Amino acid sequence: MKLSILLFSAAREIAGCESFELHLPEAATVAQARVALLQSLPALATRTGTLLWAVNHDYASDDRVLQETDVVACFPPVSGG
Amino acid sequence: MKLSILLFSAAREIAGCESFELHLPEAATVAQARVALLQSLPALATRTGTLLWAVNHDYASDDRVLQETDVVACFPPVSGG
Amino acid sequence: MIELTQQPIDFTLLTESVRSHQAGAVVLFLGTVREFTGEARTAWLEYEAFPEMATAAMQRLEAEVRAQFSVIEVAMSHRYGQLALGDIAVAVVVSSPHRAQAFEAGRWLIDTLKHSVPIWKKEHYADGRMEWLPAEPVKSSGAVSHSETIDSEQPE
Amino acid sequence: MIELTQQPIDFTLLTESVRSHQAGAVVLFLGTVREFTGEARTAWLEYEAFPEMATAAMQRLEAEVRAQFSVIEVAMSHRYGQLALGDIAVAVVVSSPHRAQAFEAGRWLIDTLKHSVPIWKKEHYADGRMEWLPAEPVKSSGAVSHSETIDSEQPE
Repeated sequence: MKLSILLFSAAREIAGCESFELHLPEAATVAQARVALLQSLPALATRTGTLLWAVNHDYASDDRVLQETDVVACFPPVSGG
Repeated sequence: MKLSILLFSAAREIAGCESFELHLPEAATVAQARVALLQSLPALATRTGTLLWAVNHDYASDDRVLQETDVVACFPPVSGG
Repeated sequence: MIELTQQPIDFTLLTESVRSHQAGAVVLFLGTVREFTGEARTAWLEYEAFPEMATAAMQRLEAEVRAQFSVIEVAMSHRYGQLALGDIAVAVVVSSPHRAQAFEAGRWLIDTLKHSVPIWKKEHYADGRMEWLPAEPVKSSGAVSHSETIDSEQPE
Repeated sequence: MIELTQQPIDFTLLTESVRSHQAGAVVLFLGTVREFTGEARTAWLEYEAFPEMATAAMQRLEAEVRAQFSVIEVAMSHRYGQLALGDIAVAVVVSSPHRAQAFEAGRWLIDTLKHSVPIWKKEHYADGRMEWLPAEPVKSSGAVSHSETIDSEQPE
């Protein structure tokens, strides 16, 4: 399946784009999406801290199974307020 | 010396006046003023709780020595806010 | 900014008065007239003040909060006279570089104000009864400078 | 009232929205842009948001604060875009029957908001440097519902 990963903050700047398209097996997990994203954009691993993932506007853990219709986002720890 | 004691809240209502004049020996203390006030207005003792005293707009303890020029006030525990 | 007033409290003005480029945090507390206390229904409240001493007491509170907390600016206002349901009786506001100190200073300020500023509240209930309210019990957080006087006199 | 906005935050409107005859206490927190952090001098700040998720996260926070504290009304607003020194970046306000709960709920709300709402802050310093700020360390008070996710990811 094709998934478009929304990127924010330093992740967006390092990637140079607001979203990045991944090709993943059906029923891939967040952990698999993380590996695929970092293989495509290795600078993300070296130049940001741990990246958080969100699915459909809520935080998701590594074992969350993804669907093609999900809104998936990846970003550094938040620092608002 | 003559001292006019300002009264507030329930103390004012029970006394029926906003200040009460006491005749005290020179260098009388707050403790002596308290005794004199309660002798003149015994209802204060039975119908209010402990009365606080202030001299010149700050709280005063029982051993505070009074002067004729002091602004002296007597009132129940505060309940603002 | 310290105010004792018979007019409605302008909390916007009070809050603006403490804002600063040095501050990362502002905490405002408003005490408002509540309708129900358990089963008892309040119709309106009457606040009586000893104005000269109340103003002096609030000035002492400002000095104490500046000495004990890293606050940048402090403002407080207490209203007296007749207040309706929902009216603001008291407002305190502090600014600080960081939020932990702003919350602590704001909490200390309202707790201490309630135990030290000579203002009294008379409840007028919906059923026609009225009573002068007793003082709040002093909590350990209310470390008033004249605490010996207050603590020994206060019901607990 | 929950708001994510690029316009200045109207804290007066936000505060009025939580006032109630049931409330004896209102606590408002403002986070404002501070000029100095140690020696470092800020020129301005840029806040980036993931708007749909930030709004959803604030709605979850409102439900959590209502479940955990006896609050009557809750309102919060976060601004994003370019902010100048002294500007209000975030405002949270709660009303409660009594002040202890209002302070606790307000403190919990801002602590938890800072660790859970997807907004990021980029410092632009007076000397021309710029950097995305790291997250605040999670304190024990910030009991986020998704705390397992957050705590394990956050630098301490």
